[in-house]
Amino acid sequence: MNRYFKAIVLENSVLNNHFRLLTIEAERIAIDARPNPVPGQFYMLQAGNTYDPLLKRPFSIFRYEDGLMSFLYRVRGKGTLLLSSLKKGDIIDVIGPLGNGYPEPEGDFIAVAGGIGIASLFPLLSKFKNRAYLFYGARNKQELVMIDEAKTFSKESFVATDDGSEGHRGTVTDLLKSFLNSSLITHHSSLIYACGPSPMLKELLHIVVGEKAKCYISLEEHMACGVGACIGCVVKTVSGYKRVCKEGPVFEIREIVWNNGVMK
Amino acid sequence: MNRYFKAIVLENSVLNNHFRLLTIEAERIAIDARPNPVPGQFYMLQAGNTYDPLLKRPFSIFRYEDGLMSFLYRVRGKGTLLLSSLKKGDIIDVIGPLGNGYPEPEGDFIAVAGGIGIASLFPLLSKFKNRAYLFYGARNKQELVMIDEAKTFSKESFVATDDGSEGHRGTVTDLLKSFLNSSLITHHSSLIYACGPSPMLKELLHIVVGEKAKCYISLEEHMACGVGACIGCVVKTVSGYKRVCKEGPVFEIREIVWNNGVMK
Amino acid sequence: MGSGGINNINIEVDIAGLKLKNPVMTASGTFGYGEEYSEFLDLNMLGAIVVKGLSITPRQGNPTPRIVETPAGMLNAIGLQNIGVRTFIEEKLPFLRHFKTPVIANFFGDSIDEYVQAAQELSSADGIHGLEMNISCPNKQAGWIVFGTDPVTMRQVVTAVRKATSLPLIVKLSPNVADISLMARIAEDSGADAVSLINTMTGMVIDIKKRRPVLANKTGGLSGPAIRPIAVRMVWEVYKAVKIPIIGMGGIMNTSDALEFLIAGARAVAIGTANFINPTATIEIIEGLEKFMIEERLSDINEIIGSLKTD
Amino acid sequence: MGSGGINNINIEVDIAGLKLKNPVMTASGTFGYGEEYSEFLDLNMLGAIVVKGLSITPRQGNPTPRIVETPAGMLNAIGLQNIGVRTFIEEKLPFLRHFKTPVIANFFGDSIDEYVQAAQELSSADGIHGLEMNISCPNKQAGWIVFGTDPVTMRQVVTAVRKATSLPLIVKLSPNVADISLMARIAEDSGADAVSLINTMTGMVIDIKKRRPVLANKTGGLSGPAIRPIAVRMVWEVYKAVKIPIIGMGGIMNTSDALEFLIAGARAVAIGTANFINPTATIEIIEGLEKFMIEERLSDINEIIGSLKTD
Ligand SMILES: Cc1cc2nc3c(=O)[nH]c(=O)nc-3n(C[C@H](O)[C@H](O)[C@H](O)COP(=O)(O)OP(=O)(O)OC[C@H]3O[C@@H](n4cnc5c(N)ncnc54)[C@H](O)[C@@H]3O)c2cc1C
Ligand SMILES: Cc1cc2nc3c(=O)[nH]c(=O)nc-3n(C[C@H](O)[C@H](O)[C@H](O)COP(=O)(O)OP(=O)(O)OC[C@H]3O[C@@H](n4cnc5c(N)ncnc54)[C@H](O)[C@@H]3O)c2cc1C
Ligand SMILES: Cc1cc2nc3c(=O)[nH]c(=O)nc-3n(C[C@H](O)[C@H](O)[C@H](O)COP(=O)(O)O)c2cc1C
Ligand SMILES: Cc1cc2nc3c(=O)[nH]c(=O)nc-3n(C[C@H](O)[C@H](O)[C@H](O)COP(=O)(O)O)c2cc1C
Ligand code: FES
Ligand code: FES
Repeated sequence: MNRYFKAIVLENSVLNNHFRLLTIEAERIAIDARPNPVPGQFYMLQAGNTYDPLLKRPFSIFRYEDGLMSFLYRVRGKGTLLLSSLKKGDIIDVIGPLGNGYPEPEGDFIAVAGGIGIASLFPLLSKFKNRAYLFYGARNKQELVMIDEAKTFSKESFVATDDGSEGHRGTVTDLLKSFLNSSLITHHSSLIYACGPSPMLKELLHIVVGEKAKCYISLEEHMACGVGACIGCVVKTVSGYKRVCKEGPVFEIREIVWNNGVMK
Repeated sequence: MNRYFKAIVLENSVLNNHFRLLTIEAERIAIDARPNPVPGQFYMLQAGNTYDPLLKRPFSIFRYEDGLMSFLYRVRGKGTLLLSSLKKGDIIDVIGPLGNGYPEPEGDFIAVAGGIGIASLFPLLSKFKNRAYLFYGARNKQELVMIDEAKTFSKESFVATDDGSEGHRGTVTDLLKSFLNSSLITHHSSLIYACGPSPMLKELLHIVVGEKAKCYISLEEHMACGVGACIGCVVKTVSGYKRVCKEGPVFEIREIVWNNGVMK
Repeated sequence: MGSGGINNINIEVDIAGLKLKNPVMTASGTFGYGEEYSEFLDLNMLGAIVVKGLSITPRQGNPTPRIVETPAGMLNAIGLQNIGVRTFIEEKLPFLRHFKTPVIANFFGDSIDEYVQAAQELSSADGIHGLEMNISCPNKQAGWIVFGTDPVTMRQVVTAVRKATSLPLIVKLSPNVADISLMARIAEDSGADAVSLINTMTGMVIDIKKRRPVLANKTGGLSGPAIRPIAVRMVWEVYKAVKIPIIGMGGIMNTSDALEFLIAGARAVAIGTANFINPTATIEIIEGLEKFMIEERLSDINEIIGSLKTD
Repeated sequence: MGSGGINNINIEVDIAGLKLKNPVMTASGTFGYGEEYSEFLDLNMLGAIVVKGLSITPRQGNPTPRIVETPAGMLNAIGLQNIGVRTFIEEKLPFLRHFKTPVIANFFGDSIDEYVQAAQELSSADGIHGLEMNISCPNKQAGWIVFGTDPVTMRQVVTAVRKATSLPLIVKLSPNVADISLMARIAEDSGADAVSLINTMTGMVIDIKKRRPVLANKTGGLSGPAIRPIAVRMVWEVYKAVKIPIIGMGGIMNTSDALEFLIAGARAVAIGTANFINPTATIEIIEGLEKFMIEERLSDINEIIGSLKTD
């Protein structure tokens, strides 16, 4: 198995001010031995030939097809800025797929995406077409990236924005709450997947706590190695610190120890 | 006067494996206040947004026309590699023009270029058209970059390559020696400009020592600031250490203290 | 590869009686317990495997964030999280015994007693070929003075551990000192078979919006290329001061960096942060050393070690 | 700009009785004698100008190469080349007197005598507002022990200079020590009005083909962003240890970096290597500090200084 390889940039397109879509293909020699990713897994990517930035950055697999890998990303700092300057034909250094993805759903499921969290959930929607109740929230309409595609793959979808520029004005967890209270899916048996900012995950905990619903969340931590070697990316769980890159990034929400609304 | 500015890349073309030509234009706001360069002056250039490489790199002005600046360069390490990745529309950070260029010739003159040294002498040839006896040497034919243009601007030209793939097989200083011995220009009054590797400059010293001929050479040293502030780029002269970036890069060859064939 | 490999090039080195088939090992804490990277490279190819620092009792480590990137470097404040000596021996060592590569156990303690206990238990395990003492830890008994920055406590702890083990003993020096060659001499006098350097340098990054340190632990250890020039200088100073072999590390990313350490006087090098960026860095460096020797027409790596000309 | 400037924001600070209109100064040795950068920026806008280190007799400095780049940093071994105190006063100071910005003269010596002489001559000149002692130099008399890394020699030299001048006296600390707060306390006890930190860290780069140090001087001083996390940590440690003001420096490239130092406890910052990359870095940082204060709704820079929360 070869999880460390160089890939060629096929496309690096601007979706809007904030979001970009990078598509790469592993160099021939590496392709055969390369394992396929499952939804929720991630890759460590690094552009350029510099020690500043030094470390690779983790990105969820957004789309995978026949050796082509796509990543949906948002420019935040130096690393993603450098990523955004990649052009067709450039070479990029990759480690992956890494971590444990989402456990496979058996029937219908609920997907809760906050902002760029859609990147991690998208392959789940597209793999299990028409089985997802999608709850997708963002700051505003512009930040609801890939919303049309995500809706197409979903059985039903519910949208919220902070400023009300699209869908419900408020949070997706508001929408989820009323859905669960009134829906045909029984509250108890529901299966939830979520990826988004901490406050959203915290709200989810309130919703599912005491219920039988399983809720799998994908976490973010600063990573150095991505493969479990540095113990840098841990999260506190009921059974001690666990590595987000190795035991995660997907955890059942009740495994996580929360402290004042943040994971500790 | 504004010697620190941002410029836009207009073109960054590959001349051959080794050499590239970068053309930039200062951003509008900076143009008016910007001093024009004279042949032999240089600019500090920096591509990218990283601290690795950290320092700007010095490059001789190759061509200057109406706000457009061109640099002829060779990819050597990290800094020039990054420079080579610049594309049209990219922004680059610039300080210059810096240093003292070649003193203006009154009549005809001799220009001795070794390899990439042509970059520094080229504007002299093009400014004082048909007044130069050009001596141009390189490792081989491919490395005689811009040879056709350089010849066009010169009164007469003499070419040497190490491997004999073009012109005389040997050094330009061989050619210069026989030229001086047999030419119409008297040995004593000749005016020589030179830019090239240390061994070439050392040979030049042997040729002109004891003669009245003035010989101005352009030196290279590792630079940090380029403006005379760090005293990092000094060369030993008969009157003590002098800053290559400030008092140079052009010095009369006899000013330099040589030591075992290298400047000290 | 290895001794007497292609072109009759010898890259075998001897560290305190341990024969390493090449001078490239992993740096403690950057290679887990060997398993994590076993999928990326053949562990048999390494000169030695140095495992994550162990203590006699397991440690939870620090809260998060534990890592922050800095220009050409990173700070870590893992807080020496580890599974403890016993669990290591029971659960991780059996895997490592499958390989022919020597295993060096890095260990530490909060007191001399803890150091001694850890050394004893590790020495009695099957499949550990050397010990590396991490002395960049504060001494609980002596009011949290760091063992590795205080000459007196350092002498005590190394002397005590020396008595407790007959395995090759490497003392890993802290760079947060005025004169590292003095600390190296103390290690040598106290019975160390080798010294390794450098451990990380203490640093801090502040979140200016929150006006808090980014790391939960406030400070962390700086590693990576940023510290390399300091590490090379220290290896050179120590080389002039002691006779025991030196294992050099600090920001080695490629063959050329490794060569700087060897030339400065290191008999072996350890690769740390580079593993994170390039999981096959160690292997590329081993291959690169042989290539360099061919290019430079050298037949024995010992011709390189300490060959710095400074006249 | 400056005190009571736009939006009634105060960014004036007081260092040892010197009122600076803003907390941004230049770092010695990176700004020449002020002239070199006067074309790039209005020197009147700076908090203070610290000039290249001066000695009582002029110095030639080291042979070349004097500079080599490292990851996110650079080594310099200028060898303290300078025109000497007298020539500085006669030829360079008149130019600096045209500006309202305080001038701080950085100086050094090979012996206590040389330090004292330099301090006396500089103190009697018109237009020097403060002195900064560079103690990262070896003491010729005491067998080349570096003044700034040995507590005993450091106390002697600072005490002697303190007697020789009534100008505000800043002692510039070396980072090549185990405990910089101890050195800061010695400076304070010996009469320093302020401390500045950090000076460069000693490093080496080796040319692997030649197997020689790249720098003619073998080692050089590491500066730039690579050392910033170490410098920030040291400022914080010193802030907890002394009462006198701190001038923080080491790898400050922009406003955010400068804020890290202020939050850690520096009352002013000095910009060094950044000038080489961006000749207007100082001005951009001054403007950036005001912008930050507006965004954070702060009216006095003193609310930022030492405001690090570590609970
Ligand atoms: C498992 C995993 C999957 C991810 N998937 C995606 C994805 O599909 N698309 C996407 O756009 N982003 C994703 N991220 C986040 C992405 O890794 C960060 O945005 C990126 O590392 C920022 O790098 P930078 O150099 O641009 O920013 P930096 O300059 O490093 O930091 C900018 C800001 O981002 C924060 N940050 C930096 N690294 C991380 C990190 N590892 N996790 C969380 N916050 C961080 C910093 O604290 C800072 O506030 C994922 C993160 C993880 C852990
Ligand atoms: C006044 C002046 C004018 C110059 N003009 C030109 C020009 O017009 N075209 C051109 O291609 N090059 C020119 N150079 C040389 C150019 O600056 C270097 O090639 C460049 O700095 C190398 O940067 P790098 O990061 O690619 O290489 P690095 O990785 O920094 O170094 C690669 C190799 O180049 C050497 N080197 C690095 N910096 C310098 C330097 N400043 N001077 C000499 N050698 C150096 C190193 O020792 C090393 O061997 C000039 C240099 C000076 C001082
Ligand atoms: C994440 C991390 C964890 C580390 N853990 C240990 C450790 O447990 N014991 C130890 O002696 N050194 C530890 N180190 C220090 C490294 O072994 C090495 O000395 C240092 O990182 C410098 O080398 P580098 O720059 O190549 O990483 C650790 C370093 C890192 C980056
Ligand atoms: C080229 C150069 C020359 C220096 N000369 C001096 C000096 O003469 N006296 C002194 O006290 N510090 C000197 N320094 C140290 C700086 O003042 C500063 O302390 C150090 O560079 C760290 O800051 P920086 O990383 O912002 O450059 C010099 C630094 C550099 C880079
Ligand atoms: S990033 Fe290293 S253990 Fe997860
Ligand atoms: S490069 Fe700084 S003085 Fe010349």
